[in-house]
Amino acid sequence: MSGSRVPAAEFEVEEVLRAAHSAIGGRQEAAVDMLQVLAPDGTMAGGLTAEIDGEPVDFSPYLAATDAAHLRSLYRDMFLVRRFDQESTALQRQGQLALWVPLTGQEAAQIGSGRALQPQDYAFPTYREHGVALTRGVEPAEILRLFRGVTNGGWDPRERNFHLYTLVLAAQSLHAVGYAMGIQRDQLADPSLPEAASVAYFGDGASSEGDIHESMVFAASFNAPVVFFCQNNQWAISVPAAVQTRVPLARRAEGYGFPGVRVDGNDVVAVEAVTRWALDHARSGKGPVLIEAYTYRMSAHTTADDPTKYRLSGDEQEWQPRDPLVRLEAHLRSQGLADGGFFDELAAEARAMATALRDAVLSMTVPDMESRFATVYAEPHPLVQEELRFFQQYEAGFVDEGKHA
Amino acid sequence: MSGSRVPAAEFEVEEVLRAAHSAIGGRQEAAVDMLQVLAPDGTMAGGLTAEIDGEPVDFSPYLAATDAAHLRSLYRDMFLVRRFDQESTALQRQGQLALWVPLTGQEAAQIGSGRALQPQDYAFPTYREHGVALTRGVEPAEILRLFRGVTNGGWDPRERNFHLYTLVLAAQSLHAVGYAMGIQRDQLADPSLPEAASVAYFGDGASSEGDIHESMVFAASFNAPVVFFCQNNQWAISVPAAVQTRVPLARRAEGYGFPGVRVDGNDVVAVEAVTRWALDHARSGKGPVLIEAYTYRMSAHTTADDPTKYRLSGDEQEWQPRDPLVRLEAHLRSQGLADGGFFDELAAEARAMATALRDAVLSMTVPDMESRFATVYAEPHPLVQEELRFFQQYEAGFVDEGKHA
Amino acid sequence: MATMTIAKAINEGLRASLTQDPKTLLMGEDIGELGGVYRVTDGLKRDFGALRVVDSPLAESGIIGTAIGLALRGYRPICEIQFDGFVFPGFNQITTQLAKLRTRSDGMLSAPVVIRIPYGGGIGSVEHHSESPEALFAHTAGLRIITPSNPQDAYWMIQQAVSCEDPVIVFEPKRRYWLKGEVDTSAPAGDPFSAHVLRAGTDATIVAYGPLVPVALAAASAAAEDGRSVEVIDLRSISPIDFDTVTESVTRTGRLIVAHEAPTFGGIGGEIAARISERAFLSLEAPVIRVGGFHMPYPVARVEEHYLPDIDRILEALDRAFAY
Amino acid sequence: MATMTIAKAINEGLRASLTQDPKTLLMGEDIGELGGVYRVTDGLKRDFGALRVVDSPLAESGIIGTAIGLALRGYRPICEIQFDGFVFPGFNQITTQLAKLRTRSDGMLSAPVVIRIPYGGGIGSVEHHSESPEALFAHTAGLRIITPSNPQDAYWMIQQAVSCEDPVIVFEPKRRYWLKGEVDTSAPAGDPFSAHVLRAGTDATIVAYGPLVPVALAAASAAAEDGRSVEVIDLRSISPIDFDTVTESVTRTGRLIVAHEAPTFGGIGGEIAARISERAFLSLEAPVIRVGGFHMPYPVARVEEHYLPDIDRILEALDRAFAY
Ligand SMILES: Cc1ncc(C[n+]2csc(CCOP(=O)(O)OP(=O)(O)O)c2C)c(N)n1
Ligand SMILES: Cc1ncc(C[n+]2csc(CCOP(=O)(O)OP(=O)(O)O)c2C)c(N)n1
Ligand SMILES: [Mg+2]
Ligand SMILES: [Mg+2]
Repeated sequence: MSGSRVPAAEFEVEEVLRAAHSAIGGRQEAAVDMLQVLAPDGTMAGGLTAEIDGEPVDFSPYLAATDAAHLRSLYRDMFLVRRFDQESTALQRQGQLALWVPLTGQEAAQIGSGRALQPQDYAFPTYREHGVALTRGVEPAEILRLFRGVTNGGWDPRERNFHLYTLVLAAQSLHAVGYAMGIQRDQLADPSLPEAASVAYFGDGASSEGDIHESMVFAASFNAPVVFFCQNNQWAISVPAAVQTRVPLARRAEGYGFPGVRVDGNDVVAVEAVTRWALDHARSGKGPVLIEAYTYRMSAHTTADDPTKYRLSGDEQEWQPRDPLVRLEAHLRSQGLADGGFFDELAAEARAMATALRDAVLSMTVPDMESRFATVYAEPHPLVQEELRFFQQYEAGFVDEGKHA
Repeated sequence: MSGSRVPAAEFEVEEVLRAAHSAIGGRQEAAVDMLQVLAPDGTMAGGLTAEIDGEPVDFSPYLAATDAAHLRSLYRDMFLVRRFDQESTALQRQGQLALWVPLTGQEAAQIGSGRALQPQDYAFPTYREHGVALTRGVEPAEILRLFRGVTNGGWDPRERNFHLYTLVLAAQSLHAVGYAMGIQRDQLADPSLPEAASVAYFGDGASSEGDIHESMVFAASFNAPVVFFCQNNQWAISVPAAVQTRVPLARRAEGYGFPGVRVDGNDVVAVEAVTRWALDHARSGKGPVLIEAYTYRMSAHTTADDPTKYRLSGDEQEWQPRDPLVRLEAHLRSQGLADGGFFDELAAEARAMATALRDAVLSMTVPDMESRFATVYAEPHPLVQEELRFFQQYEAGFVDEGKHA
Repeated sequence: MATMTIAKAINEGLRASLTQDPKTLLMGEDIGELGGVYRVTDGLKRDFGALRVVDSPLAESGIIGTAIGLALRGYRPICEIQFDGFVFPGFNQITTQLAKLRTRSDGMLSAPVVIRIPYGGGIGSVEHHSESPEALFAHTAGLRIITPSNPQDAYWMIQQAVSCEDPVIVFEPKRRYWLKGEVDTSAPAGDPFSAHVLRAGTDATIVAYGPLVPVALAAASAAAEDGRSVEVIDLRSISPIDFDTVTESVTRTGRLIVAHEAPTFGGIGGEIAARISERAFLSLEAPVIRVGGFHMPYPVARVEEHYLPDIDRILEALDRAFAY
Repeated sequence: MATMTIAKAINEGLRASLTQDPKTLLMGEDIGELGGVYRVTDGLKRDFGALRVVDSPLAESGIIGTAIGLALRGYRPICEIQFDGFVFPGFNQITTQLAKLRTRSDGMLSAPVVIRIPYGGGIGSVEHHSESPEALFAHTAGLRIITPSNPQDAYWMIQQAVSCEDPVIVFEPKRRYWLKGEVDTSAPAGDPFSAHVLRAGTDATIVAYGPLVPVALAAASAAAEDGRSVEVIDLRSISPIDFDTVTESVTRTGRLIVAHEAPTFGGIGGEIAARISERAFLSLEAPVIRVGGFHMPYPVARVEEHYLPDIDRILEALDRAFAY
């Protein structure tokens, strides 16, 4: 076989914590093949094949491995979203955001899968998919609107074919399947439409929710063109993935009768290839696919979280050398695919983005309470109207009486 | 290998219906090995082995195949519960029961698994597990109390280690896992307790509910001593199993990292052996097991159902020769393990049971409304007390005024 | 004009919606070949095919959740929940997703999903088959909830639910499915979110909805024999509630009885009593009196007649109201 | 006597329960090493071990459902739901199983499960982290619902919930977690299902609970400056409701304001207004006035101060009550 299939790493540190975590329980993760082409040291395999459902699959047609411009652009996206993440964290620290959800460590999983999407595809994120958002044309500042507390949305999902963040874990997975069923119907009605698929993003923690199961049952039953993209970043806030599953999450797919693959989520080239293959599979009527991107949440769960309470710094350090940016940079440099000028320009671009982001955040319009009454229902609603009138009069009373604080 | 492993049958009739059922969709069931020792023609294999999770398993120690008295007692249980089913159906037709849920066709799955249980095990049924109920010592008449509308329960689950029927599909599966977690804790606290396990019964339809997934996730995570026993009787009311899954349900277990087996649910000997093995597995700390008993609902979903609306009589006829009672009777007779006297006595016993059942049903006490106020809470509750007082005064008013109908 | 049952009227209403809008589809358990356990979708799969009338896997969250996804893609799914007591596995999708999608998107997205739920008791059935959970949905903003009490309303209200841009839950009074009435298929019955005065009166008002509307009308007839002129209002819409119609009535009659099958405590009757007590405070000659279920799980079939509000219970409440 | 926050008081109460009864255990998401996102279970895993303080898989139906199974085996599970808005995946297990088990078994089975839910807004958080869904549970018979408003109550009420044979949902006012007060750990605070009169008054009564109790007290103080003597009742128990205490108060004061953060429509305030209007009809000088959230999903953080009932909203309601 070309390419390499390395067994998923075993983390001694995690082993210790895991033992501490469960006095009862047979939580142990079986070793499993994980698809990878770009190794942590920056060396790249020439191709990638695997056996899926007993059939050999050659991912080579989907691999960008030899296209220097494309590799640089993947690196650019990852670099920019990491910079975006850092700037957002800073904005939160400075009190400009209520909360921030960092993605550091998951850039390859997100950029790789996001870049695999076609414009006509539609993705359903959870809340950490800033990288995917950027690949869909969502503006960095739009993402921050939610975290500044001025909206629960932030962008027009219909324009970007990228749904709003869904905070109730796993709920969006069913929406993705329903949306895929709609794509299927549209295509039956008009076969000239471009083939399309939807993607459901969710985490290792969310995988335990009943909605994930039901979405896989429906997807299999209707053979819906949907790709389930699970970022197994090892943690659900403070709970290690071993509490959710003792075998690789990719194996869940077997029970529903569709393919499941585990890919090195820190290898942007492999993630992109596998996702492109999966999307092709779904779009062409072959049904759903589950991808488990094996990665690591290098930062806190959110800016409100304190990972030192539950994970050892050694654990975090162990992942440093597998950083998705570091390895692609090493590859670009060692193969002479990008020169110093490229990295300098990128740094400048990132700085400019950060400055623009900061300006945009500081000048964000805050909605007024009155506007909140307008979006509860699409059609007139007497109770909402009555309460709005009450609110207006109540507020006006303060103006009259000068009572307001 | 000893014993036989036959591929699950393909049903042409169902194929037609299935095609009609789904214009879109890739619903097709892969052939799969199904464990069987007692063939439909009454011939019995000498042993049973299988490969589970890559390991060879020999079920011979669990097989009753050569114990004539035991085989006769299995037949007796199946015969009696079928008679019970017929009598209950008759009682419903005569207006003595509000509803009846027949089990005809599933006797082997239920008696085989129920007889595998030890007294210290605890089973959680859905609503069709009358056969299991009888093996747990529940009285036939107790089962009918629910269907006569005098209770939602019917027996003391703590006495029989057999939970009440749960009508919200799949909900009881989580209770079984929690109960198993309790067994585990009890055993840690007092290792001298007999090893025990719980069993969750559910159907092919219920398998699609999120609660089934969450119960498997929890069971795997805590390595709970629970056996999931799925009776795939091909139908969820009018919906064929192919709508719920396109691969054998037993395969779901793979995704959670515990063993799953498909057994011929109409072969009482194999069902008992496989369940005894699974219970041993669970009780001895090796964790959960999923058993799919492949069977067929030979009758209507309930007495309120009309299967002619959705399934072809040819489909039903095809299953006649695989009747679980017929094949064991053929075996007993052909091998000279039971004589005419045995069958005559059994028929007489069944008649007596039916008569007693009818008497018991007709003399069942109907609860009064007042008693309903007593079981809402364990501790005093002012609102319930107030409403009870109202009700008593209200009823008394009618007595006074002679107004009551 | 045609005479038909409520079940048939809903069937015809669904048929009309399926005919008019190719984006509509039905989803649910056993709604295809079987035509639903109450045969409300009878014949629709035959006539519109398996793509428009979909027997789903057995999972309520899955039904509602995929319906939301279909709606996001421009479809108008009409979901059937088989019985009132089985809606709860789908509660999360209804409450946190369906109801909130419009607000979450600042008005950009709609989810015009219809959820049909046969509800209520009086059918001698087993646990979970006789409940009235409407209050558990009414408290959540973003949803609309209607319940027809006769074939004419049933025919039109289901279609109006389908064409509404907001998510609508249609509670269908299952023990009245076979109640017959005239249906005019030529003109809609007006605003589905308005209450209807079914019987005029001057001394007291009874508000009821769904299965209790015939009971309220019978109670008013019985009261008339005692010389009491009782107005009867069919609420029709539980969210929003047409408080204007109820207030107008109560300011004339001075007394209000609210009847529903759901338990009184925390039920929708409390909302009506509170709001009307506020709006018509000076007109009320007696407190608003609620007639409803007791604070207990719906009781077993053999005693349900003692649990369900009936004519006598409403008359007793009227007696109390007149005693002030 | 010790001074502590509500969060610490609950922590100490849980510690006491875990110490006294070996059958108790905590289950939830992130309650172990992390000590919960609000640190309410801080240190408990360290002291009682992973068998008593269980980080469960991420699935609320799983948490409640397995807790029911554990209870059937004789355990007393105390479940934590991470935030109000995330209880809904567990709604089915709570509503159709936990609440109904005793009735289903004709009184043979108990399910003494405790469910802790941090609730309410005012913390500047994102969607689903600021809701008050108590009414959605109060309507279901079989459950008990309590909500402490101060450390003393918090310390005892959590323990009383644990020792109650019925399932109890404890709604914890999350924006008051850091509110400090004296805790007497020597004697329980009495019946956890009774209301407490926190401030005596003669002209009007305010009923509040959980996070709004301090607001109600502040409003009463402000009203006193205007010469109005306002009684304040901390409801403490939402199911059952101590109507006797409220009725007694209102028959004296003649006016009632009910305040909660949950939307008014279909909220628990409607139940209180309806019942008190009936019980104290002849004593009421004004209709019961409700102060609550608007009929909309909880709004984004930047406007929540306009949504949440505050002192001014309560004073305005008092003005209206006095205007009759
Ligand atoms: C239904 C639900 N329950 C609980 C939460 C609270 N919560 C938010 S994030 C989180 C952990 C999620 O872990 P995972 O799915 O692995 O995603 P990650 O944060 O690692 O990206 C939890 C428990 C929630 N948002 N929704
Ligand atoms: C949560 C829930 N949804 C719907 C129903 C209504 N219902 C009762 S039985 C049934 C089919 C069940 O099929 P299966 O699980 O295969 O069990 P079987 O009846 O075949 O034994 C349905 C849909 C229910 N009881 N619970
Ligand atoms: Mg994670
Ligand atoms: Mg079945």
